[in-house]
Amino acid sequence: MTIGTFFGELVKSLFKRPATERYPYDRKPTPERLRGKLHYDPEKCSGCQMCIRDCPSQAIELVTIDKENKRFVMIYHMNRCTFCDQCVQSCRFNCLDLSSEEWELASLQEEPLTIYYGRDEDVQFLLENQAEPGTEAHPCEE
Amino acid sequence: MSAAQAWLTLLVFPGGFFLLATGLLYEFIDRKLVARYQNRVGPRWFQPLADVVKLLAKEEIIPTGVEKTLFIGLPIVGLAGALTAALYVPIAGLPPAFSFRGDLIVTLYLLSLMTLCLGLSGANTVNRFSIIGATRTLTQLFSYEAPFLLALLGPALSADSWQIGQINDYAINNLWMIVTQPIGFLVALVGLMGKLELPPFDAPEAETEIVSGALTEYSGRGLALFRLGKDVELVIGLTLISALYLGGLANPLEFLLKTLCVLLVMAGLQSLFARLRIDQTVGLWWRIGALLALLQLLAITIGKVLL
Amino acid sequence: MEIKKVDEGKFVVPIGPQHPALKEPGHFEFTVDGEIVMDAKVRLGFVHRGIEKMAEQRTYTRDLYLMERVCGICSHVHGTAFTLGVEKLAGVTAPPRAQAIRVIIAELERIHSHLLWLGVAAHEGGFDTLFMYSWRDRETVMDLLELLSGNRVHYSANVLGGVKFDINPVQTDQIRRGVDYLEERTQFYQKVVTTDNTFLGRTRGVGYMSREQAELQGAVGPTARASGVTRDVRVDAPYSFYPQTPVQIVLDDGGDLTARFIVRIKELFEAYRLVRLLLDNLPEGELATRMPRRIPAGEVISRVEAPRGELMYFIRSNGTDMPERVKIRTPSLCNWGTITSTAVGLKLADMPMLLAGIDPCFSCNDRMIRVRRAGEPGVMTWDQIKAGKGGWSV
Amino acid sequence: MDQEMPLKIAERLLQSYLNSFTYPAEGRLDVVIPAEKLVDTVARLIEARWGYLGSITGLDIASPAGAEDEANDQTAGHFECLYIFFSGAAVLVLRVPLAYDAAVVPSICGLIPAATLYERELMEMFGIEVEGTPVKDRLVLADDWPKGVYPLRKSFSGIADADQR
Repeated sequence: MTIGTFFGELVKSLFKRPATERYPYDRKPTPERLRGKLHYDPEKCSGCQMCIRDCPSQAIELVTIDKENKRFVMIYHMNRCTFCDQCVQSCRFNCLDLSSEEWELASLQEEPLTIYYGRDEDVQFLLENQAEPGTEAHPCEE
Repeated sequence: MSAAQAWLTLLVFPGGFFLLATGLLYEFIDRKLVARYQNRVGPRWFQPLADVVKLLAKEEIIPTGVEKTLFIGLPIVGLAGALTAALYVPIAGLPPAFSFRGDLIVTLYLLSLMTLCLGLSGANTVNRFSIIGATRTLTQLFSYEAPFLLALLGPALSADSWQIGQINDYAINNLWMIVTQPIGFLVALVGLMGKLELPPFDAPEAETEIVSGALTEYSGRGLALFRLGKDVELVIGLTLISALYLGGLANPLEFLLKTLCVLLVMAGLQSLFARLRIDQTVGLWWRIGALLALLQLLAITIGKVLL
Repeated sequence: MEIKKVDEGKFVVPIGPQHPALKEPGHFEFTVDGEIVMDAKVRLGFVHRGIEKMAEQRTYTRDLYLMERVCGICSHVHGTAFTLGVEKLAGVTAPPRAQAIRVIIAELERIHSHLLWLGVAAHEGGFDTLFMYSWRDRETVMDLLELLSGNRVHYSANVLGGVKFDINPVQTDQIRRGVDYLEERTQFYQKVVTTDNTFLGRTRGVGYMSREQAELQGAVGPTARASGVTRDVRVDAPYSFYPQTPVQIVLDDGGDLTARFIVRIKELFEAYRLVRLLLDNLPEGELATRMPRRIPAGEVISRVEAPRGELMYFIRSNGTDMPERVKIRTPSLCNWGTITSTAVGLKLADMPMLLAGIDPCFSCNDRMIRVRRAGEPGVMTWDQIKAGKGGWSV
Repeated sequence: MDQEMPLKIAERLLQSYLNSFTYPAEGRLDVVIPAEKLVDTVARLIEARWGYLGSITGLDIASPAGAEDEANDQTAGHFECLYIFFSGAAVLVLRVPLAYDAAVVPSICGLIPAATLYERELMEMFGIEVEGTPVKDRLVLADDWPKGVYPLRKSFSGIADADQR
């Protein structure tokens, strides 16, 4: 039966540095396995679409431009991604990877959250084609 | 006292602006101390001011079913009461602006006015959280008021005066009364916490039960005024306790040091306990607080007769 | 909520759906006489998301992540219950190392959940200092989970047939250190909740539930064990790696809030012991086995012990790659009944703590329907939400 | 740990008037019972203090496409109510098959008060009428959810169903 069990702790805390992380001012180093932004390596991709099938939030799309020459563009919708690592697990060719460095991904606009991965000329090709109306409707607009 | 001087007293020092500024500063120190006790960073120095400015800029919503005059008037009366009380205490270690025989009692009543206004404003609305909060506020008022009064009577008896200025002078010239009347000091300190509804006596505004108690329906200006009133009361209460129990207040430096010391202890007490239920609060005050204060008074009287 | 008229001299205090005492939406109506509670009613469903229906339209792999999102606090046990069920249906057993890692994560999650609960319960009782301290220490275990999995909350450690990641010796050391620190802290918290008079004043004798009542109400988890009911799936029907690392059941006969505090804190010690034991005896081997995409038709009942109590999954497969029916019975659902029955006669001030006492998880309970009209997109736009067409009318 | 004993006891308890026992998995006993025998069966389990109610759930076993004939055999679409009981590691499932047009089960709240939440869920999600359950208010669905739309039925395709009625 005591009163004020916390007394010792309180006095100690008064002379201790606060435990609060002052986040935007100092950043703690991230663990190696942190699941951040998805990266895609078009060189290794075989276009098997396993990652697309298993993605629980439909955050990735793979556009095949030329299957023969292995020209693919991955459209990554970061705003839908749940960083569950399933696509990385499903990929048999190790062309997907979640970055442990890029994790401050918030944005006020939707545009920066849609990322096109692929060889530069393929992305260019896709974007030019998309610019024509009606080619691909944006999923969040009717 | 000339008219200009009177205005100055009321509006700038020690009445109006000075007191509001000190109140906000002390609120900040209190919050910061509690945060540090809890191993947190706590707010920055202007946070209480920013809160008040923000609240003043917000729309004040007057809910349906309330008596409008009361709803608007009560925060003003409460704050005014607290501000008036400042005129009779040695704020900043300077002699009180006004003084007469028995001003201790008047000060205590002015301080209670604030709590009364709080209770009435809660009872004024139809919100059930407010009503429960108001009931609890008034219940608590009736429980801590008597022991608090008794605890402040101890120094008054010792000094043979009901005038705060004179008790202050007596305290400066004698042994600190925290040494001679430790129980009185403790009861007064805890009584002040009850008055300000600080944890663990925050049942009247326990947010996890009744949202914000009596103040649930208040927004904007009314809420800002009530909060300012509490800040002012905090300063006055600390001044009173330091003046009476900690060897009086002779100069500003002493004022600062002593009140901050009391605040340090008070912040510690705030973070040390779980919230008491209202029945536990009442039981604590009447069963222990009042009894202890009475014993203290008895001891003083006997001491005076014998010496 | 519309304000209900005060009728027949009844004074009803509504708590929720939005209320500072509730960190999640739920609605309670307490009829009070002064400060004494005369009657209690509950209304749920504010965060019902239709997960059971959604599960029928997704493949098993995608369902796994859906199940993890049933609850934000105990995401791993939901994943584990589902995975174990599906593995049983498919006739696949995950390798022992995977099973052990699952149990390590589950116990770390229990630590995280119980510390979180300790803070919340203390906050409900107006003991903010305990709240701040316990949550500060909870960061330790969150960091450990992040270290292991890469995520702080939805670790998604499971895949069908195993786990995703291994535990290397460096991480083992870090986990040991974290657990040592937490054990020391937990001893202090145990002292606080069992000896601090102001805190005991708020918990002792509050919300008393006898053993018979607990059994009758079907209470599970720490709530039941605090009333002396020996009910723990890890002991009764050991799953995953628990048969190899037997759990000692933690019981208390108090039946009141103090007992619920004690049981949870003692379970923390048990969890520390298990984590250490498992780290010492981590079997070698593969992390995952191959899993068929189509699951043979059948039914399975999968039970695991979540931090809040027994979690049950009923999965019925029809031979395709999507389940026919998934029924989730969360522990919170079992414990709701205990609130309405124990609330009567207590003080209003006890209600938040009583609610917190069973560690309710509303989102676990409520799993709602997302409705699509044929030809309309399933995603709501901002304009639709703003126009008040959110929810079911879309 | 011992799964067999409780199941043997359960079998003996219910054997006198039921006969369709199956052991679909290790430690699990399934019993198919008609709705009218439900209360009686549960009462026997309670009397013998056999375990506790784990869950009540519904199943909508839609008839396979093409087999739409109203023959009263196993292939016809029907509901099934599962009353799942646990005793240690042992699992006992009481299966109550119900035809679509007579989806009524008696309430067991009189015996197990905690069943009320499951029964309310059953009524809301499947539209299975639970006779005699004490509270019939909405539990999980929204207040403005249309009447007569039961989301966990296989025939449910969206709220548009209700608008057309």
